[in-house]
Amino acid sequence: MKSIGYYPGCALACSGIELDLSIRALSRLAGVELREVEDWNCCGASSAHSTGHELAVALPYRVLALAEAQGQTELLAPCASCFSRLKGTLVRLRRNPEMLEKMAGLTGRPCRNSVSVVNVLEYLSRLLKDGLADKLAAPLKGVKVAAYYGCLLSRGEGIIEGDDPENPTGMEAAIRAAGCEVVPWNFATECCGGAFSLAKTEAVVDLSAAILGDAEKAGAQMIVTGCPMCHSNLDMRQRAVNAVGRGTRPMPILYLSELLGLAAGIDPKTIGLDRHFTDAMCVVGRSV
Amino acid sequence: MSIVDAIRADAAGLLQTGRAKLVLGYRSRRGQRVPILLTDAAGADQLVYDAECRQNLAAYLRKPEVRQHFPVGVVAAPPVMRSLVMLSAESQIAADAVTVLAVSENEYHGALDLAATVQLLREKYANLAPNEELLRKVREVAAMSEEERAAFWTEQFSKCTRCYACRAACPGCYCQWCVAKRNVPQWISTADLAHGTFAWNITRAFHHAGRCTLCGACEAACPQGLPLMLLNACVAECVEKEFGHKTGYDLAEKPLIGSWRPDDDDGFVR
Amino acid sequence: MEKIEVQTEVKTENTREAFDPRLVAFVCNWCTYAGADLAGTSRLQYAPNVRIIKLPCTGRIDPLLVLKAFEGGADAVLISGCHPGDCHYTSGNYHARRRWSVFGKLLAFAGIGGHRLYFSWVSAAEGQKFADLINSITKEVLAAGPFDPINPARRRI
Amino acid sequence: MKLLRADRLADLAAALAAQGYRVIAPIRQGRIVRLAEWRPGAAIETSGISANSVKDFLFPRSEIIDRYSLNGGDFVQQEVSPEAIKTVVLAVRPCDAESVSVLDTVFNWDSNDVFYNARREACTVVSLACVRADEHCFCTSVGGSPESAEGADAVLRVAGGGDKFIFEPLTPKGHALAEAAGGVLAEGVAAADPVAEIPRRFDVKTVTEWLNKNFDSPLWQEFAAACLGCGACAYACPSCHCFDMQDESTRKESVRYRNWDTCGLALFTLHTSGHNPRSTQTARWRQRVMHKLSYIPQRFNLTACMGCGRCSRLCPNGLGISETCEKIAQLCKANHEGRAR
Amino acid sequence: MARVGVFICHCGENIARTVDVAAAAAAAAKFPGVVYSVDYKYMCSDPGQQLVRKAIADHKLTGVVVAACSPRMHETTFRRAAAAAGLNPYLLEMANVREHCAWVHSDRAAATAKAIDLIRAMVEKVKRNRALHPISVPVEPTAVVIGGGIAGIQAALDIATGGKKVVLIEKSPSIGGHMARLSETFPTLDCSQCILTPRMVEVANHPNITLMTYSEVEAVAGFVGNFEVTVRRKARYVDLAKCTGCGECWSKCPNKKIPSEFDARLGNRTAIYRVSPQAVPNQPVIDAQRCLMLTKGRCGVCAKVCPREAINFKDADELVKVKAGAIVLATGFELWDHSAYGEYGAGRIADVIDGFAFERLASASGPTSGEIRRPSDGATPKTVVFVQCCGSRDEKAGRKYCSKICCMYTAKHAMLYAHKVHGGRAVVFYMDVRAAGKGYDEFVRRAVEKDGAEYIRGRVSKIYRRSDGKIIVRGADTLAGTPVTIEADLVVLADAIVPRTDAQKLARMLGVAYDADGFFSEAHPKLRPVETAVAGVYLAGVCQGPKDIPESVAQASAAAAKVLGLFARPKLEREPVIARVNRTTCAHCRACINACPYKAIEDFNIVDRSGKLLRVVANVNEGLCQGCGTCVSVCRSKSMDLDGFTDEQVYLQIATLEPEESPLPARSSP
Repeated sequence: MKSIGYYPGCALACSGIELDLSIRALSRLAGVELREVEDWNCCGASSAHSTGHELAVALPYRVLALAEAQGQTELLAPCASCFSRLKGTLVRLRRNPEMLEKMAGLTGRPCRNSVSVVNVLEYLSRLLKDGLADKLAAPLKGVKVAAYYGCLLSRGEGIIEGDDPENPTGMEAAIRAAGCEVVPWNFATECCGGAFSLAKTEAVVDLSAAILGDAEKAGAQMIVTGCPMCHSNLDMRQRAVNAVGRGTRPMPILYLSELLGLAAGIDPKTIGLDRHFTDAMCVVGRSV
Repeated sequence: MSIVDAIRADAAGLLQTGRAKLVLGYRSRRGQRVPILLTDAAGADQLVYDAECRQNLAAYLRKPEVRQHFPVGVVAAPPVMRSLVMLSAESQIAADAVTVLAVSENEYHGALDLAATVQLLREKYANLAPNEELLRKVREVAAMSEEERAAFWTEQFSKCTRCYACRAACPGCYCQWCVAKRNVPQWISTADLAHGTFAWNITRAFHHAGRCTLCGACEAACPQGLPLMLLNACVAECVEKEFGHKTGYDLAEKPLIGSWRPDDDDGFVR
Repeated sequence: MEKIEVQTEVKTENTREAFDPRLVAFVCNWCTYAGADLAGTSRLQYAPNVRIIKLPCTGRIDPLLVLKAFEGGADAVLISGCHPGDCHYTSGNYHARRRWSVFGKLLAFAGIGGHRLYFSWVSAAEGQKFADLINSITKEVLAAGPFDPINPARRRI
Repeated sequence: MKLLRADRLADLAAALAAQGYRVIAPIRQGRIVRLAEWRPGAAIETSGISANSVKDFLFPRSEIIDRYSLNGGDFVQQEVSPEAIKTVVLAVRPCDAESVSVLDTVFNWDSNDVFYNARREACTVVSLACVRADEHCFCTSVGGSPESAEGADAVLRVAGGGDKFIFEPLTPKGHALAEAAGGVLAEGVAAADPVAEIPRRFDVKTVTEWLNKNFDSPLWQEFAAACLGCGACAYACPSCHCFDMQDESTRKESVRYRNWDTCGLALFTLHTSGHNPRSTQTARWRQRVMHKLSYIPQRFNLTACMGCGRCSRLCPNGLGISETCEKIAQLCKANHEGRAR
Repeated sequence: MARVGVFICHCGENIARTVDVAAAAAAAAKFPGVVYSVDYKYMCSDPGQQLVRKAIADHKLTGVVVAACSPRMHETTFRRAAAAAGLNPYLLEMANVREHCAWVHSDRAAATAKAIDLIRAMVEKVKRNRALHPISVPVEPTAVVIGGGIAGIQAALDIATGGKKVVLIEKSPSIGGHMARLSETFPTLDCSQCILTPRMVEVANHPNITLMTYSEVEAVAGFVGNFEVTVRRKARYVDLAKCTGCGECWSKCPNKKIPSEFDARLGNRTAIYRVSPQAVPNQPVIDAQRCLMLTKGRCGVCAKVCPREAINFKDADELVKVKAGAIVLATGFELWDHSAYGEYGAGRIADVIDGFAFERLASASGPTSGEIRRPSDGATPKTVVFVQCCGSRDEKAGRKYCSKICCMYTAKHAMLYAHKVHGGRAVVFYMDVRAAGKGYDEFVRRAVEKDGAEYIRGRVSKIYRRSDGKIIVRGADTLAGTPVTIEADLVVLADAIVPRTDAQKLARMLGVAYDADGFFSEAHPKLRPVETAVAGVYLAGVCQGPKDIPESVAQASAAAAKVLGLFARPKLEREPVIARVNRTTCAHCRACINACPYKAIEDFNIVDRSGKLLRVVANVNEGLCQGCGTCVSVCRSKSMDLDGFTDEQVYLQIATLEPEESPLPARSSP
């Protein structure tokens, strides 16, 4: 893999910037060029499909069409939500050629639907396979990690391939490669409250509390995730969780890419480890 | 070393070492390419090979006069190689009966046994370039109205004299008792009138379903210039489309007609 | 007796005016033949143009039989047997299906298809289906007209 | 003398057709030239040689020679009259014309074949002398020549460097034809162009002598090695005349066909017992050569090969009467020199 | 010259109403080869048959065509009549002018014309009929029963009691199968072992039964009446002839911590062990993978302590060939492995167990001597959740079918739990309760009403173990429309019933078909539910589809009855409609060999007097051929033909269907 198409989406510019930073850092290290889709637009995330069916397809379709037109065959969408929108659209259009035609008309951009969409877990495990694994000196040896998938990186027929939606294991190899230990726990695929972070905070707090709690009971020293929404909910809501008295000791929430970044010896700040709400620098023995 | 020199050297080698008691190859005669059956290494320098070599030498393997010289070497282009594999799959030749002098228009692959030949076919000749011209003609006929098609074939078959040059030239036609020879009952009229020629040519084409390697020997042999390859191509295309079947890439190949899958095409059934 | 002969004479005269299609049906003993029996016991009326030839199984129906029927002037041929999975001999009909899939396309390519060659699965329970089938085929062939003289397999005069 | 402009050959055909002749002439069909019924507008090929021969119209591939109809329980024989359509075969090669005399002989030597004779009677043969020949032609080796008129009712000779033909009627039929042609043929004088040079490949006498003595020669194995046993050569051969009889019947009637057959096919001599006296292709090829150049010469004192070269031309496997004869000739030469020394 | 008689039946008015039978008879009289043609009111009546018999004799008929009803109706009748008159029955054919003509057409002229055509076709066919003689195959009156569960046991006992020999082959060291592991059985709650053990002992002692435990079928050859079954007797390392089953060996065996398969791994066994105290034969076997002597070559304690020197470490597998006339498949089932359900803990939670584990917990002879204790810590569970349809009726898990017995045994489990743990709470998640069967629904009601089992209609979405050891079961109550979470101490999953993993291998050996789920296919779902499409092979028990004990037993007895019926006659008569090879013309392309649905065609070597191989050709095994004729159509050289439906017969039938005036060519070519 010399280069790959890159679709950051909105989250990676703000709340999920650590994901963006760490992926770029790792890619640089692995010598993979990230070719950002020019003139990309919003994937529609959780709002489009509640607005209109065709809109929800048209937005990702345009991105795919652009990528294809820009000669890309693979598109990395690190944000779990973007990924599920893009890949979901891809799959749907593959099953429904009429829709594909319609979209071409709607957006004025014909597309053979030839681009394949890659999520952050797939991407990272490929980097590891392609040699990144050898570059990992394991400073985090023995750290107990709870692998948290949430919904978008574990579910969706035809969207998530080659992993058991009820009992995913896609992240574990990567975590072990970083020298850490994966703890068995129960909530790897539980809902974190997702997009209700602001709309229905109490629900998010309740759900996140359960996840954090189970992780701690399982003896996890940190939670690793791949999804910006999960990350923000678990990372940002810990104070609120304490407030309702279901608190745990501060639990660092890392992106898998951050974890690998650290393992690869990349400076914590370059990958944004200092930007978390709940202190994450502690995992490298420092503190902000 | 040129392709031809390489073939000559290997042919001579086979005959000298006794790995083959006979080598089937091509020679040049009055500008034509015709088969030659070598039993003496000395004759190896008569061997030639180029795109003009159209006969499918595998057809000779049914001849008792040739079988008595087993093991034999056969100069074979990919379609002929496939015919050899087909013959082995249909238990007409033992695996050790032939050594293949595997050649293509621009490459010589040496003297191979059948297993190696299959390997070669799968690696290098898994997808032989389709004969565009032929496919175009097939489309043409397919595009005709049913009446036009019927008329077209009636016209074509009317030239057939039932000399069976097509049958003789085809390695797949190894039945000592061809259905065309059967007279109790007389399935296929022996006269060269419409019904006999239709029944013969259609039956011939169908009997090669999943067995024909589109080598073209039958059409090349037809003295009346019947477009037999149209029929062969029509069948071969259907066979590959419907059943993903490609003849001659597997020594343990199951006959296409005579096997089945529960999910076979059902669309044509009422 | 005279009357009958007159009848048959008229019936078999294949002019478009008095066209009486000749439909030859090759059916398996266990499903379609029994289905036709059921059509009988249920007194379902259908066109009298079909002549049934019984074979043990569709697996037995050699393409040469079909050619022979067309050679003899059949306007259409029907081949029918047990539904997939129901074959009395477990898989004869699967063998038949593949055979016909190829042979049917070849014949179509040679000018015999469309309204001349029909395949069907009719179970012993489908008397109605059999009757309907014969009626619809007869209708189609009537519309298509006599296969003579274009029938390329026909014994020419 | 009667002349015909080269570009008016078709007009000649038209004129004859108008006079009620079925005109057969060499006509291009796809990649090959065949003798076929001429239809207005069709161009007549004067170069090269047709894939089929005059034989097709005197002794067709399949001919109905008997007919029965069913009356109650028993069969009643029907009258089958031979088909004698007034036919002219136009612009065939001298070798083809010659072949007719062989057919005449074999169809009349023991009994007179009414079917053949009727067709023959109604058929006029117009040959066209050869100014060009190809590498397969060998008439000169079997006593023929590119300008031979034997067996022809009229001859066309190329003249004026190919821009006209000299039309030379030889028999009453030929003259009748000239009549029928009417204005298409113009009176005039012209010198025939030189005919084709056809080298003698072998001496047929020597070959025949060798054949008479060498039925059991091991060389037959080698001669026939490449033969795959089809009937192509025999069916194209102008003088091959073997046939087989087959009956075919319906509810009401039954016919007997006389179909071409050939010693090249394994079934030809197969006995009901399963025994086949000519069990190998070697034996079958030998029969073919022997029949033409040993048996018929012995019986009728004529050569049954016209040297048209069709067999060599269309055999995909490079067999042919000339090939075998040349091998034999060389052999004899070698032996002879051997003895001389 | 053929002398054919044509007999046209009026069938009262049935045929005569639409077909002018007199005209048809007159027309038939004119057919070539027909010497006698008559119509009669009721051809199948005694006088009618008499008419046929008499004509056969008087007119020396060589063939008969009866134009009447469908041959499916009366072919046998008339063929018997012909035979009675000394004419080979296969020289008689029927033209179906009732079902296929008179009853389906109204135009009298058209119907008559058609009838005449049908008769003509049959006349032409019958002219070419050959006298055929039923093929008789000798029958080896021994049955092989594969599988020693309750179905196999029942079948074996019934056949043996019927006076025929039986060889009962069981894979494990003891017969008894799953039923031996059950505690009580629904709906009567009688103790499984109390009713089963006597049967097991009876099998062991029955003079007509040869018991082959710890043995597996290696290969099957032959055909109905003449099977040859190759059995692998696995090395037991214990000489059953010497061993008395005293138990010295296993009590001294040092390797004591091997999870017992019989006890669903809840209890332990030794390396030399007895499957269960009730095992039959009641003698031990050495587990070669676990035995220190066999693995590491040191120990041998059992050999030292055995008073009868019955231990033989040199023992090896042996192959035994058994000749048999019939085979009964009773290979039973396995439970689907729920570890494939990630949401249910992927099999990693100790206190999430399957039905058999619960049976062992509840069984008096089980690892807890019948006390319900949970595996993880041996505590008595206060709350038990039972989940039905675990893997059944679940397309995602690849099984759409219902395992049929789970509803009942779950109710039983709930009941047993209530009886054993007073004040315990039993919750059952279900999709539907399927309790069709004598006393079944009453039984379920009892579990609910008397023993207070809580039934919740809904699927369980997640099961996990909380750090405090509670098993959290999350599901939905679709009746109340609310999510439910239950803090349980033990969860019992009613895992789906699946066929034995090696069942398909066996099926292929026998040529027996199996369905998409791997259960063996019966010959006909309604009318031949215990036979397979392979003659002489029968089905008993769950190997054919989920069943409870009484159904398995019933099917086993039915299979036994079929076997005894087959064995009733020393020879087996088969329809002589079979394929024949023309060895002269066969090109040995092997298309037929590949196509035959019955593996009835094999290679045949033609050798000369000196034994030198001349040619190889195809050969039809008369015992196996069922006469479908598929081989005939795949044969390119027409070297295969089918008696009763020969090419010639069919060809002539088709020929007769030509238009009457259809002429032959008048002109020659070109």
